[in-house]
Order: sequence, then structure tokens, then C-alpha cells
Amino acid sequence: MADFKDFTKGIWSENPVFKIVLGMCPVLAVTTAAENGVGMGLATTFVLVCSNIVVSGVRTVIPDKVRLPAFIVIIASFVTIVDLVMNGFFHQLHKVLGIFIPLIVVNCIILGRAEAFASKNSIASSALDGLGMGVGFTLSLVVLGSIREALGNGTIFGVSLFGQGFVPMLVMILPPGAFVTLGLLLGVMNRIEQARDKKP
Amino acid sequence: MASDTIKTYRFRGGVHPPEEKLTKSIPVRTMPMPDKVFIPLSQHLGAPAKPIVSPGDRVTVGTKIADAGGFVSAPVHSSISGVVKGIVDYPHPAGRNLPAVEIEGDGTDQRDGAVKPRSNPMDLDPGQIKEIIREAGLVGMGGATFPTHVKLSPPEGKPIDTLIINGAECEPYLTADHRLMLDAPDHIVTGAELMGKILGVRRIIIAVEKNKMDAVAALKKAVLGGDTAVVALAVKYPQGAEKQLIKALLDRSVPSGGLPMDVKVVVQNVGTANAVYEAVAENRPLVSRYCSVTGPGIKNPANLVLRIGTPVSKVIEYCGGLTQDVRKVILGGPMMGIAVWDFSVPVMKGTSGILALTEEYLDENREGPCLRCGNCVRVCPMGLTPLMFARHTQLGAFDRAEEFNVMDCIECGCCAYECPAHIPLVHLAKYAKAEIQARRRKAQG
Amino acid sequence: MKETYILTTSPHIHNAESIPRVMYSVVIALIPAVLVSIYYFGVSALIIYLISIASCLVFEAAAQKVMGRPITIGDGSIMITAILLAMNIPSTSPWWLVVVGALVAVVLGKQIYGGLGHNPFNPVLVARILLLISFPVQMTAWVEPVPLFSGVDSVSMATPLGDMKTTLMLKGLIDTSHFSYMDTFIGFVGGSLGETSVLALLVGGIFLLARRVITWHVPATYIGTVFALTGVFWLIDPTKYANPVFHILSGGLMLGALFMATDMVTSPVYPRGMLIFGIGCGIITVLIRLFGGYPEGVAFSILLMNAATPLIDRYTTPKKFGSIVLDEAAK
Amino acid sequence: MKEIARLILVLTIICVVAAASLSAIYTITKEPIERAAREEKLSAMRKITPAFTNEPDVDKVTISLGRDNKGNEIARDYYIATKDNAVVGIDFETSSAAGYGGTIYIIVGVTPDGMLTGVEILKHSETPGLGTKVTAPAWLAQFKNRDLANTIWSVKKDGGDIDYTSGATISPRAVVAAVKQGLEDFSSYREEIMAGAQTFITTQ
Repeated sequence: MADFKDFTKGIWSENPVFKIVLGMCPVLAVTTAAENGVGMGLATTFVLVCSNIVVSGVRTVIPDKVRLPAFIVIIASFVTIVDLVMNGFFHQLHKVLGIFIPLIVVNCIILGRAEAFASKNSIASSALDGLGMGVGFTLSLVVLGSIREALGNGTIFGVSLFGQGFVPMLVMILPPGAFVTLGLLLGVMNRIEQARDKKP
Repeated sequence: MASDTIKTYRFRGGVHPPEEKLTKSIPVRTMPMPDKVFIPLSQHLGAPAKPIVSPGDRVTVGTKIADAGGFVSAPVHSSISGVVKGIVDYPHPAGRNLPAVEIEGDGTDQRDGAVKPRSNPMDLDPGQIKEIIREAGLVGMGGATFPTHVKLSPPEGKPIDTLIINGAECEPYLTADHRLMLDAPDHIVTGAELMGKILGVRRIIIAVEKNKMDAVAALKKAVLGGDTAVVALAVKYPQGAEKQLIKALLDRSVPSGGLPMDVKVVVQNVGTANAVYEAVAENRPLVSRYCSVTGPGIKNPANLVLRIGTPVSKVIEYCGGLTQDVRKVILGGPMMGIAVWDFSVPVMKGTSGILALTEEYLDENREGPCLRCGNCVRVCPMGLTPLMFARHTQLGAFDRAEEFNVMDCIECGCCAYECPAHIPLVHLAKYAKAEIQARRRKAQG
Repeated sequence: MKETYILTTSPHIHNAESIPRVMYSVVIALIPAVLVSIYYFGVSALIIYLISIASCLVFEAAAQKVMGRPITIGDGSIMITAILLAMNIPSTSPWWLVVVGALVAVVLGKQIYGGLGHNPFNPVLVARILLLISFPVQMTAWVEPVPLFSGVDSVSMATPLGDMKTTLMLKGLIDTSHFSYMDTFIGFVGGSLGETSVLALLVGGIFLLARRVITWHVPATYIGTVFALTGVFWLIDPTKYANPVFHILSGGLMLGALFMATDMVTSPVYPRGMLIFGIGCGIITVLIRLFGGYPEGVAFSILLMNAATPLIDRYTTPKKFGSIVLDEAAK
Repeated sequence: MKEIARLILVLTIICVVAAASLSAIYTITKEPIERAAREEKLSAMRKITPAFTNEPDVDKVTISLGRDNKGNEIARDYYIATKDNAVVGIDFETSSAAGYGGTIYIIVGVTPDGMLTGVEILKHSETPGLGTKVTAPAWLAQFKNRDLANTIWSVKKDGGDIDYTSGATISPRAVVAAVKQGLEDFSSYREEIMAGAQTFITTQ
């Protein structure tokens, strides 16, 4: 049965970015600003929830041998839908996220959850799992994007943080900054886990 | 062949530690007979000797008290006259207790009645000489303690064309070989010729480092002719290591994993040559040896003739004891010797020196991270990469350490001597070698 | 007599070398260049050195504390990092630029990987590149050197390499006629603090060679390759490519070749590997200088070759004794 | 055989369902997408042109600027902005491949006399924070009221009139060169363009 844990695990204990380390392509590429992280995260969440629901719904009728092609068709359809809808109704955001929207198709998180969770669990659980994973993914992107935007551009969600004297550290919004920030966040995350494991 | 026509070559690597030959001008004294000796049954590479005496047996100097425990083994003789007290587990330089024959001296220094000098040793045939050497319990006296007769028995199809007598004494501090070469050059030359006869070689090279030109002169005087040459070598550690010595004298490289006989050479220490003379000409088994008792921590450094089995504590006592700040006592030289903490360990056939080092020589707790400076690679006479096998050994990856040829390491200590990070490279090499050998044995079942 | 005796394996003696001795040798070797830079760039240079040293020490100690390692700020390695970092930035740098650089060098460049001996990249160059990308304006705000106490205000000025690149871009030709070889040799030229005086750097480099802290392999092949390659291009078209002497004297080549490409931790261990490393650095430097977007390529080239170091080491491991038998006995 | 048939059937159904839903979504979003794209361009035009009342992206004059080195015709659309039966401005797109991160696409607005009314960057891949300074409204504003005659068309570092942010010279150079080229093209074909523009006034 659906369990609240299916939702919460995606946020910390099985966080798709910092724990499972999946979908690194969008994580590294789009997090130049917090806003981009929100957009990419929500788009991914939408696809995740939808594909999880559908995959879970059809899991009993799909033969094992065509499992993967079937999942990919389902996922690709939802991604295309997101692409079209975003392009039509959120044009500015679509311009920024550009190439990464179609790339959600190959984001391993989506296929990973379809394969590892939705194809084995009930529709309700799968929906919660997709939502949890999506939220975890979104939060990770926002954290990463906020740090990079703050240091690299002096703003968060476009709001200036430090005033005139601040000289932004450009490298943070360039590709190397993505790797460095992700690495440091992973280190911090592991450190917290270690400290936690020691306590009890 | 005149000695100065021999060309010498360079071997790769090596270091120049300070020579510190404190005792080089001190003539040898004979230490008075100790009242008790503990003669270990394992004083050589190979199988331990088997005791052939029982408690209460009377022995004289030179009485055989244990017989060879196999082909690669050597008999052991009593170094004093007295009564066998028993076969006891006794501290051994290897770091644990091992069987030793305890003999209580009677103070008479009585010699074995059967021991009579031979008038014409060179007339014996090679087989006889080799048998005498075996019976006399001779082992390599440079420190490696490989049974001499085994080294003098190359297998069929391994012809030998050169015998090298090693008087390099490249270890800092040690002067026992130096004094021996000054005291008994003619014995060394005769001993070398006897061994040459066994091996059927015409060419004999006696090699001495250039810092002992007086010994070179003495040896040259003693050489009467024939194809025996005395060569002065550059001063560089480890000039006296077999493979490096062969490279320096003959420009031949002993193949990896091979022995000197693979390049038609046998190497023997000057002390061994002297012992061969004593065994064959004077019919005296190996019961005593030259030994340097030296180092900043010894009150009265000296070169001594010591009886095998004398506890080191007695020797130190005889030399005035240790100074206040001694922190390390070593059997052998500072580069390859073994540190001991229990001074009751006995002097053995391979004990070329007793060295006491003080506080300032300590190298404790200074280990740092490897800087990859490459000094260890530069000085390694075996062309190895100590930093690599050390790293893999630290990580427990012994198969990787083996790929970096740790098994070729001769443990000369050059790398650890030079390492600015003070990484115990030799220790790690020894550890890896032991571990790899244990695994090989396991794999063989 | 002490009750305890030490039982360690042989060897029982050690030469006088130690990590601090090696490190402080490098520090001593850097002193001439430091003095020259203070003379030409004045008090602001001195302040940059002091900020750099202070912040590097603080970050090193803090990082080691946080990561639970022994604090080893006394071993001298951090002093090298601090001085070289200051040498790699212009004299006009604001204080925060130095602090950010120190943070990057010490934490991102060194401690993250496990501290001294474990960093794959030269920490100072990691910092230099990160600063250059992040703060291109501040990192290229070079001023004309003004000898100390001369009372003249310094004016901004491009480096010889930057000047050449701009001229080439605008006019399609280069112009090195106003370039004084002697000025560059002694350090009377625009540039980062420590890279300008070829003479002072050479003095330090020779000291390190004599002390056997570095070997000739990397500097000789590096500078030699730059000389040869730029020479070839110069012979092809002297109106577009500057002559090799200009290339050797200008930019950070001397500083890089003598003090940063020779960093033992991040360069190959074996002599054959060092030769490859030096040649690689030289080729990349020339390519960037002549065809790249940046006027100078020393830092990039050394970092790129740092990345190749493990591979170079693997293929240049020396042959062990007895593995090649080439002598009469074997025949 | 039976199994294969089942596999084919399942996949077919999934694909059909997917295709059907996609075409439905496509139909729904087609119009908003087009509107958004057009709106984007129009909003740029509004920024760089005096107020107009027509639809300049419809009222356009296409001029052939010759052939490129592959022999293909280069055509450029000149969008005519009108108000009260008068041409208030002409917009056109231009580009420079000399940007630091690739081609910079620019839209330029001029008066019928060839004086700049504004410049906007449409698309670029310059270094964020450095080359991207060329998209800053303050920087772009300096182009207003310049023409070929009253301005030396290069950045100040190269002896021209155009300010630039110190540290970044490549992107401003590219923009300046593209704008200058656009102005030159406009002045060469001005007669033709203005002739075409008249048609939009008279037809209204």
C-alpha cells in the first residue's frame, strides 16, 4: 500500500542527485540559476509522476521482454507533452531550459524509477515515489542553482544579494563551478550522514 | 694479471652516507673467553643445525656440537671448552627465542685434540677442500650467512669463470673486514686460492673500497702471482652488494631473480676467505670472528675477535658499556643491521658489528606523506620504484607491489636513507616480500 | 641508561633531508623573485604577500582541523603555496581576491584530495585558473612597475604577451619593436607579481638545481620546446609570430617552468616521464599563446600535463636491474 | 508465435495511445507556441523602435544582399514599423560570428534616415558575466541616435566611440561590427527598402 515513506525517501535518504547520483547532465548543465533549477525540477517531476503512474498502471499487462521500449515510449510521450506545453505557455522558461527539456527522456532518474519502483508497485505508491523523487530532484537543483547563482552572479532568483561592491565569481556559473559545487555538496552530505551514523 | 689494469664500471643508484669508520685505526684485540656461551643452532640461511650433544657432555674449542640439518645448512662448533648445560630457547637476533646450545666454560680454553694444522693445503683435491669447508661450518661472513660449501657447488652446466672476494665493507662504521685485511692478507689470499681451486677458476678478484688503500696495499703484497688481482673500488653504498659488485667489476648484470653463478661468478666475503684458510690450513672450524663494536653510544669502540655465542651484553660491558643516551643497538651495520633490545643475544657467525646509536640518530615519528620526489628511484641500485611498491603495500595491494618488483629488493636501505618523508620503505618492502612469499606457499598448497 | 630501546627496521641512519628542509629550500629559492617584485611593484606587492601567507596558513590549519588530520602548517609546503599564489596575481589585486585564491588553492587544490602529496593538480595553478576565469578584470589589471621610493604613480599597462595578442588581432601583425629584452630579463615589465623577473627566477632555479630539489629535465625540455616551436613559427612568418627569445622571456614561462611544472607532487617521478612532461607543457603553452583565446598558456598547460602525469608515470617506469642483460657473460 | 503476437500487440497499443495523445496536445499548443514566438520578436521590436501600430513582422520587405560563397542567396527581411500612415522605423536582424562563444544574433532598429533607434541581442552564447555584459540595457542604450556618419564604429580601446566593459573586448567588438555592417547594408539598399515600405502605407 501507499506509504508516506515512498514520498519522503526521495528528499533525503534516496535523493536522486546526492545519493543515487543520477541525471547528472541536467544537474550540471541547467543549475546556473535557482530559477532554472525550479523549472527543470518541476518539468522532471511532472514527467516522473506521470510516467510512474502510467508504468505502474500497465505493469501487469506489459510483457517483460518489451518492458524497456514500452517505458521509453511512455516517458518520451510525456516529455514531448511537457516540451510543447512549456513552449506554448511558459515561453521564457522554455528558452532558458532549451535543449534540456527533450533530454529529460534520457534522464536516468525517470527510467530508473519506472524500472526500479513503478513496475513493481501500486499506482498510489508509484505516484508518491515519483513525486518524492521529483521534489528531491527539484530541491537539489534549487540548492545547487542558488549557490551557483549567488556566488557567480550575486543574486538568488534574480534578487540581488550583496549590493554594488560584490564582484561575482564567474567560474561558479561556468561548467567547472557546477562540478565543484556538486562535489562539495556531496562531501557535506556524506559528512552529515557520517555524523548521524556515529550518534546512535 | 696486474691489479691496476682491471677496469671498473659504475652501477646505477647508491648513496654516500658518512663513513664514520671510528675504529679503522684500532688494532684488533681478542676478547677474553666468556664464562658462558649460547650458540644458536640457526646462524645461517637454510635449515637449522641438529644438535649432537647432550647436557653434561664435555666439549673443547672446536668440538662439533650440531650437524648440518640439510644440504643448505652448516654444522656448529663449540667456541669454548667446558660442559654443555643444555639446549635452551634463547633470545636470537631474529626477535624471538630459538634453540641454542648453552655451554658453561671451564676457563681452560682447551682445544680439540684432533685439530692439527695441515702442512700443504694446496695439495688437497677440490672435493676434500669442500668437505673440510662444510665440516668447519663456514657460512658467508659478510652478514648474509649463506653456507659457503653450497655457494662453492654450482650445479652442472653453470660454469664459473671468476671468483670475487668481497672486501668492500661499504657499510658505515664497520671496520672488521678492514682490520682483517690488514692483519691477515696472506690468509685471505690463500683462502681465496683454495676456493678458486674448488671452483676451477683462474681469475680471482679481491675488491676493496678506495677508502681502505692500506688494505689494498697489504693484499697486493700478499698476492704472489697467478691471476689474482686486487682492485680498488669507488666508495659508494652498496658497493659490497653481490649484484652491484659484479656489475662494478665485470659489467655483468645478474638477471632478475638469478644468482651470481648465472653470470659465471661466485662472490665470497674476505672474512669467509680467511675462515677457509683457517679451516683448511689450520684445521680450525669457525668458532670466532672479527667484529667492530662501535658507534657513538659505545664508550670504548674497538675491533674484537669474538667467540661465537658470546652474549652481546658481555661484549658491550668489555667495551666500557653504553653511554647515557643510547637508544638503539644494532647487530651489523647501520644500513642493513638488525636492531635488538635484549642484549643477551649471542654473537653469531654473521655478526660483523655491534653498533650503538644515540638519540640524535633516531628517526622516529617523522614519517610524512610521499612527495613523489623520486629520490628513492634515483638511488635504488636495483632500478626499482620503492615509492610505488611502498604505496601499494600500505594499501594492502600486495599483487600490485609485486608488479612493481618488490621481490627484487635487496633491502640495502638506500631509498629509506634518502627519503625526505622518512617513509620506512625497507620495512614495507620486507613486509610485502614476506606476505607475497606466504601467499605463494599457500597457493602451492 | 634509558630503559627503552628502539626497534625499527634498517636502515638505522638517515641523511639530513626532510620534508620541511625540501620545502624551505623552495621558499629560499623564491626569495630573489619576491624581493624584485616588492622593489618594482611596491608596498601593494608586500601586502599581497602578507595577505596570501596569512590566509593560506589559516585555511590550511582550518581545513586540516575540519578533516581531522594532523595540523602541519609548519612543514613549509603551505609557505610555497602562499608565495607562489601571490606571485601569480597582479599587484593591483584587491585583498579579497587573494583570500579567495588562498581558499581555492588550499581547500580545493590540496586538502580536498588528502593534503600534501595527494593532490593531482598544482594547487596554485588551480587557484590561478579559477581566479582568471572568475575575475578576468582584476586578474589582468596589470600596472607598469615603478621602482620603490621613486614617488611616481603607476599606470596600467598590458603584459608583453597580451600586448602582442591585441596588436595581432587588430592589425594582423605583431610589433615587438618597443619591447626591451633587458627590462624583461630583470623584471621591469608588467605582469603578475612573481613572473616578471627572469633573472631572479633563474637565480632561484639554479639554487634548487644545486640543492637537487629539482632536476634539469622539466625546465630544460619545457623552455627548450617553447623556444624551438616558437622559433619554427617565427621563421615561417616573423610578422605574425614573435621571435623565440621574446617568448622565453615574457609571461609566466620561467616561473612555471622552474617552480610550478617542477612541483614534485604533481609531475612525473621518473626522468623519462619528466622529459615527456616538459615537452607536453611546452607544446600546449605555445599552442595557447599563438592560437588560443588567452595571451598566456603556462598555467593551463601545466595543469593539463598534471592530469596526464599518472599515465606518463605508468609508461615510463624504469627497467629494473637485471632485466636487460647486455653483457659478455650472457652470450 | 503467440508470444510474439502479444508483444507486438502491446507495443502497438502503447504507441497508438502515445501518438494520439501527442497529436492532441500538439493541436492544443500549436497556436500558443506560434504566438509566443512572434510575441518574443515583437517585444524586441517594441523596445528598439518608436511606437508603431501595425504588425511589422507581417509588413516586411525582403532584400537580396547578394550571394554567399556557396552561391546561396542571402536575403534579409526589413520589418517596417508604421504609425499614422508614416514609416516610424525599420527593424532588421543581423549577426556576427566573431563572438567569443559563437554567433551573436542581433536585432537593430533604425529611422528611415538610417539613424539607430535601438539594438537588442536576440541570442548568444557569450561567457556569462563577462561577454554577457553586451546584453545589458545600459550598454545597448549607447547605440541610440548613432549613425554611420556621427560615430567611429569601434570600441574605445581600438580608437572608436563605443564604450565597453574593461576585461571583455571580444563580445563588444563583435556586436559593434555587426551593427556597423547592418547600417552599411541598410544605407546601400535604403531606396529599395523605403520603396517597399511605401506599399504598406498606401494599402492601409
